[in-house]
Amino acid sequence: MEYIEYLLYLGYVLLIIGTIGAIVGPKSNDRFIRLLNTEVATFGVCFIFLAYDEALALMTLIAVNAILCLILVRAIILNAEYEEETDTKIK
Amino acid sequence: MEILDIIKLIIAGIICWINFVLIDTYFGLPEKPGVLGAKTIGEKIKEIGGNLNGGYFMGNIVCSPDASAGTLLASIMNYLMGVKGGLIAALLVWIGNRLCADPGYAGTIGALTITLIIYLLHPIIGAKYFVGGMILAIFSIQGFEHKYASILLGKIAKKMNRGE
Amino acid sequence: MVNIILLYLISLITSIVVALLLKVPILPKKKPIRFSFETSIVFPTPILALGIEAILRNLFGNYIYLAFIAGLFGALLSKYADKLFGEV
Amino acid sequence: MEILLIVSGVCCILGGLGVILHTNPINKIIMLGLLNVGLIGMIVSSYYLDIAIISSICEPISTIILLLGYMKYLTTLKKKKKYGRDLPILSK
Amino acid sequence: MDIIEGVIGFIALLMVFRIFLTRSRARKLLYLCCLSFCISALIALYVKSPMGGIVAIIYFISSTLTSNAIAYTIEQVKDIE
Repeated sequence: MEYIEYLLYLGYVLLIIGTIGAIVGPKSNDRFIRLLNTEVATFGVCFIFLAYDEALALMTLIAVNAILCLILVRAIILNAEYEEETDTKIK
Repeated sequence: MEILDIIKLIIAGIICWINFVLIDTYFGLPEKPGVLGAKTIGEKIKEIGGNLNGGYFMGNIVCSPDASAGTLLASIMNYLMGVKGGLIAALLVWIGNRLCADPGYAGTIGALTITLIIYLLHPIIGAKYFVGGMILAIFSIQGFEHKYASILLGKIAKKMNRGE
Repeated sequence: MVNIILLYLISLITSIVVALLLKVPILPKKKPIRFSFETSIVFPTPILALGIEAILRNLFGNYIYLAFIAGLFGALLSKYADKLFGEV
Repeated sequence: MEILLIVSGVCCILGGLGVILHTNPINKIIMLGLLNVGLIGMIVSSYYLDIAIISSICEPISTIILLLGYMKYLTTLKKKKKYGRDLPILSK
Repeated sequence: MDIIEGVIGFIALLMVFRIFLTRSRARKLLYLCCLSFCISALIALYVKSPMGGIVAIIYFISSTLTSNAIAYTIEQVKDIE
């Protein structure tokens, strides 16, 4: 029985590590590094789905995670290109 | 009983090591990096004092599945399904090689030779020991110490006139 | 035991015959054979045929006509491998 | 205790810590691959083999997407730093 | 506790620690490839059915694709930096 608890605690630990790392992690003001830190939280959620034996939810989360990364990375790249205008306005 | 297992494991490890190093060196892995990624690893191994051809050999192992992958997967399928598993593993390794932009000779021949060896040594050393032996072999090359492993591979490549 | 070896031989021979019909070269033309991506009768065709035959035999049992089908698929796969996996 | 369970558990924890602690994005992506290894080990240890196949196919896809994104991100940053504030007139 | 799974598990743990501790990226890739060998063997020894063998092969090829992509990116990024 303790096997399921280990999975659950592992999922919680990864979630906590991922969120704390995404917010106050080293060099996390850089957008791409913050995206990579949020990936850890996604894997934490995967472990919790595995602990509750949610087979279908785990499969869709893993599949959607790839597409989510695509969209977020595209958004970060486009933002990095057009970021220059916002700096001049603020100054 | 434990001692017998360990002896069988070490013998299987040596057989696997000889099998996949010879086949890889014969099929020209240390000569030139098959993929761009192998060049990085080769130069990095040269930086820490190893041999460049040995570095290309290790880079090719990382980047495209070759005789080491063929040996491991064929011994896995032999352990699970017997001789016909080895043939299925050879087919799947050829497909994997083609996905990784590799002509596929080394992986497939490695799979077939280890299937033959396991079929010959069937009563003495079981297929399970070959799986562990292959892990020991790849650990001795990639996991244990990179500098001396690449120097050794460079010597073997020079002896089989593959490495300059 | 003899039956299994017979099946393997049948699939091997059919794949070689079909590959000859499809004009697959016996040895790849580009000279350092170990770096060439061309498929030839010697290298991938028998291995593909035996692999596919082993899969079919494992799934559906030991039938003679499965060996013929496996040989055919092996030759076809080796002939059109470049289109399937992209010419390098 | 199953060996696969211990190995993939340690692999997950160290992978998760590694993603946070390493600063270079490529090191982070390698640690992400390590984390994925732990996830696949856990999925196989609870006998969901089809999910393990789908997860192991999706792993290289997401890694390649992140790597391509990082390369493009780096080139745009380097191009912006080279030109600094006053972009060449053509592109303004 | 089977001796073979013990040896493979020990090597896998050693690889995980070495990946976490080494500094250079190329050597991390070498350890990642060795770890992928170990995990593929562990999967095959854990699931004793032929489907486990297929999962081990697919996992191993996808892991090789990942480390191939990372090595290619390290080469590209080295020119930019």
